[in-house]
Amino acid sequence: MGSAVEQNVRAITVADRLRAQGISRRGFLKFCASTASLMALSPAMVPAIARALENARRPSVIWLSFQECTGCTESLTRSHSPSVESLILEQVSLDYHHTLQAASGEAAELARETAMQENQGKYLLVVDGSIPVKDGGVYSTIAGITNVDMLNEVAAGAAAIIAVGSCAAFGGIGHARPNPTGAMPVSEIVTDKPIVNVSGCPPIPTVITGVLAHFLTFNKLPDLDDLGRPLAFFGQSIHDRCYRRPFYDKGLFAESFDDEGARKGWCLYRLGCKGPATYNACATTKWNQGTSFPIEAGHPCLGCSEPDFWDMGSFYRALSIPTEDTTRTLVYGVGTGAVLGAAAAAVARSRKSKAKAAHYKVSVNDLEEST
Amino acid sequence: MSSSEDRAVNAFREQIDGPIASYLSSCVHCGLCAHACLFFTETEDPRYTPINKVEPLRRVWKSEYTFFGKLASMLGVAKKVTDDLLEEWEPLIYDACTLCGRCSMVCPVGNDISYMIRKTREGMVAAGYAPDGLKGATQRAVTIGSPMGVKFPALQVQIHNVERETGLTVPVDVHGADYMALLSSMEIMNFPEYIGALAKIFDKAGVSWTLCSEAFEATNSGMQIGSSDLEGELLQRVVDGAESLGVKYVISPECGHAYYALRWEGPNVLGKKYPFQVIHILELLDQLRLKGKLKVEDKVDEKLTFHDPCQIVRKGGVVEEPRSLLSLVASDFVEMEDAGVMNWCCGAGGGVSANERAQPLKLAAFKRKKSQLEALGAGTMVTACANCRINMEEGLEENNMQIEVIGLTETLADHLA
Amino acid sequence: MTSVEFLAWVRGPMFQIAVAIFVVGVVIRLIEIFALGRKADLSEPRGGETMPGIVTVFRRSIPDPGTFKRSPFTIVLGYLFHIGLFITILFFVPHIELFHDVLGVQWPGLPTPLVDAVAIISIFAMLAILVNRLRNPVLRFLSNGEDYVVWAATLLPLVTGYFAFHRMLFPYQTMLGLHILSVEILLILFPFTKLMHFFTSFVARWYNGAAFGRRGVQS
Amino acid sequence: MTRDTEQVRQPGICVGRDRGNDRPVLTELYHALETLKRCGKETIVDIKSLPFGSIDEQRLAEFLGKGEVEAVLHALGESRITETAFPGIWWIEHRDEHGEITAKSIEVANIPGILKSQHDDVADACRRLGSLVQLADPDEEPGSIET
Repeated sequence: MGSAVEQNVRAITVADRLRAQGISRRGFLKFCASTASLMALSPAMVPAIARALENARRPSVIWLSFQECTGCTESLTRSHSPSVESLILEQVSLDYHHTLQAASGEAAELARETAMQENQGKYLLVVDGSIPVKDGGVYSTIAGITNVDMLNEVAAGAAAIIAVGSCAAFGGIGHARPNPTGAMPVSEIVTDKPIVNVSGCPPIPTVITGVLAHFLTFNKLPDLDDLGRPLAFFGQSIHDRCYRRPFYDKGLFAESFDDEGARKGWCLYRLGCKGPATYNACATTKWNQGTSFPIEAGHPCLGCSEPDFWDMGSFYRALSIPTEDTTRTLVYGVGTGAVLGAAAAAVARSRKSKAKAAHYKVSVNDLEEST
Repeated sequence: MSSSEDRAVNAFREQIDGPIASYLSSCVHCGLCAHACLFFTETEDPRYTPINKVEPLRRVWKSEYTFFGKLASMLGVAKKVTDDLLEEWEPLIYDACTLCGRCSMVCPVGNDISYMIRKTREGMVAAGYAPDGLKGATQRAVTIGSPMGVKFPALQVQIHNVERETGLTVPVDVHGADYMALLSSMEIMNFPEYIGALAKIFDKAGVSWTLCSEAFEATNSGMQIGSSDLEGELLQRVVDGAESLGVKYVISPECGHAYYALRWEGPNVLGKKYPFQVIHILELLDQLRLKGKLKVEDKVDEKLTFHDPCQIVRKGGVVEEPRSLLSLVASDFVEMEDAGVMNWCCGAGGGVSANERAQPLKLAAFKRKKSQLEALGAGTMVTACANCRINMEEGLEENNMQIEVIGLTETLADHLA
Repeated sequence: MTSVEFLAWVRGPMFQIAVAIFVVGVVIRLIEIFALGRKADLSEPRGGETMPGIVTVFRRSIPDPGTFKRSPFTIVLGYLFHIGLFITILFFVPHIELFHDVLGVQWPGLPTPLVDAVAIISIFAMLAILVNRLRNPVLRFLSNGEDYVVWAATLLPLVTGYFAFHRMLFPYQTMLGLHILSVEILLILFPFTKLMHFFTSFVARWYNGAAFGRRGVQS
Repeated sequence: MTRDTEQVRQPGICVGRDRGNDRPVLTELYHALETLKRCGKETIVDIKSLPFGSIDEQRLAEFLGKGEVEAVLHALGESRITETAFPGIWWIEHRDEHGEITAKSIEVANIPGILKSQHDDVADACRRLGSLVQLADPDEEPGSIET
């Protein structure tokens, strides 16, 4: 990075760069088809992608990792089609990523500052991990700078932010009850920049690159849902795209992990599958070189791409089950009702006895005709 | 306890019990009871929907016997029982209900609506809201001894006539007789044949019986107007008479509400069990039939049907007896539609016959019986209630229908072997 | 509030609030009825009370032929939506999961397409019931605000449940949340309204059957 | 048109018996083919975006079968463009240099667009060939004829 050739390459468009590498127009179209597939866009979009890539320029990317487990980075670097991703990643200049970069200490921070200065207002900020804000944010610092401060500083000059993973997007496990560090998602700290939430624990790698590709291709962020997630990947629920859906529709459910229904591949709803309320692309994009996804492996969806999925009741209890202990409410309710009912009954009975004591005896004198 | 409203409310408070609370909690306003009530079916006036008639009672239950209703009345949003309400509801409760109990048989949630209307009348009469005709009848019953103003000398005249016609003695005030027979004033004035029939049948069967000069009137206007106090006063006379004569049984005559008042409400109104048993004349006759003591020599050849008096059949439980007895004398007996416990009221029970104001409505309600009879084509209708009988004679005449209405006991007596 | 927060709220605290109001209210009302009690009947009985009472509890579910002939529409619609509610509430697998969690008992569900068809029938029966209530003179006369509120509160869970199952109208979380909320509204309204007949009609039928049975008539 | 529909409806082939996820695709393909026949409009279906279980795709591929044409494209890895047993329906798989599939689609067209020689490549070829055989006027850009 940073060589004269590199600087030169950075100046020209993606299409030029591919052509310079001796790749034919056919190859470019194939690249566009792969990119369309990556962005979960319709194949009909290929010509538009081609036109866009002919003009796209190489952006600088700064990647900040906060209160996280590196699962998101792992997910990305182990993504299934490394060369297409690398083609995409080659189109960006990843100027700071403290897990992946060779530099460390002051040199690393210097790289970040340099990238920020050189690309002020144009660079892309990628964040993984939640941001602890309790007690002045002391629970997570990098080079003595709290995560909150660093985020605010870097976000200020960013063109857009991609919050990668459920922690950055919605707070994730750090934000789960009782949230001891006051963990927050990016969107609650930075409110004046376009933010894309690529949720998931971890998010699907191609979704990360798909969003990068979109930014690279169209120089803008993709269409988002009401939770700030790219619609192309989060537009439909796991349930809607699940190959086991016909079993749900027919009412055929596995009731334990080793029963007949489980062996026959029936719907996992009763085993706690959150697929119906989970929006992600697992069912179509799949994991591990497109091999499979949790439901295909026989495990119910945990709903990891949804906000606060840790606090939505047991992973193994059906979506229709309330998240709190209803039986207890029922028992206490009967007790309370019995006490209040007994009180109400006592009042009613005394009212009735009083009425009897005050009985008005009807006599013939009351039968005076009204005329 | 001065205002009429207060008297009504207090009476409702006294009357409301578990069954009423369960009924009022259950009503879903499905409207099916309307179609069980001949006042609705013959007028199509939705105000006559049975459950609507208990509105005054319902308001007191809601605001005083329900936790949430009490909250509502504290907040001042509960509907109150007012004189205006009572006045508006009076015709619905007295003119448009014969307490026939048919609605109680069809309500899908199981509400015994006629029970509630009976209870509602307690509050109505306590507040002075009852029809003049019924007030007058009750006043006469309490002061004179009979709603029609019949005194014992009038009965004596009829007894003499009967004795002359039949050549039998009609026992009066016989101490130690097994059975004490009661009469309704309608029978005394309009159908004295009933007394002769009793004399003939009991003579043949060897039944030891008597009339009581102090307590011969069976009817109970107190029950019809809905006052337990007055009902009890009238019932006490019967109890006293029966006790003074030392009888084992008191026979309720062919009069619907008299049977219901004496048999089912009496002990509860008086607060103690009777020292005798109450038996309906049809029950006694059927017992005699079973013992072979009631035999007929010939049968009625004409096509004949039976009108079920509501208080005796549906609400009284005397269902099979009249049919067994009829099979004895009728060769061509036909049941009308809905016969038995689901039969339709004549339209004049529950005090309606004493209520002049209700006459047009009563005649309208008779259309139901008219259509039942027209579908049947029977020339004779037997019944076992003098009130039904008078009302149906009147209704048939009004409608120019040539059907003879006769009492079951007399019919049996006429064909006695 | 996002759709996810909404769903979490109706599945969490709101459900408990609704269940608490429902249970406390229903228990209070049942105790009120039983505490008022019945005075012992001093008249000499002709028949029993217990058995005729039990028979009436069951028999009142079947209309007498005359009543059926006079109001077939009301009765058929009533049957349709009651049976429909019974099946959709008790035999839809996700609901069984809920009952299993709360009550600890479960039973086999019915095939989803069948429940789906029943839900549709119930919804149309409910709509027809409203038309009937508005057009039939007796029903229109008897009806008050509560009748219409309860009608809506009964229809809403069916409609929202149908939409949620078919993933129509709103994103699933919103629709499922609305469905659960509609059930919570129903539960909250329950003790305050005629919905109580779900419990009290059996009590009422027994009292009715017992009163008539004592006099020798099976009502 | 009848030949194709008959084959789609051909009994004995297990279409969507237990999963049924490939059935709607076949219906879509039928309509796409019908449109192509009627007005020449092309359709592309992205297989990767379909809710398939592990055997659904395989079964769809087996059902569609292989036709007369099979082309291999060598650019940024290998791509295989195969006409299915239903002419007009093409199965297209793009792989990268490591052999990983990067895109997979079914194209309903007379000939898939990617098989056609591209204008830029043709222009490039023209320039290269021209310089090799020295036929072209060095002052004249061969590509400009067409612009």
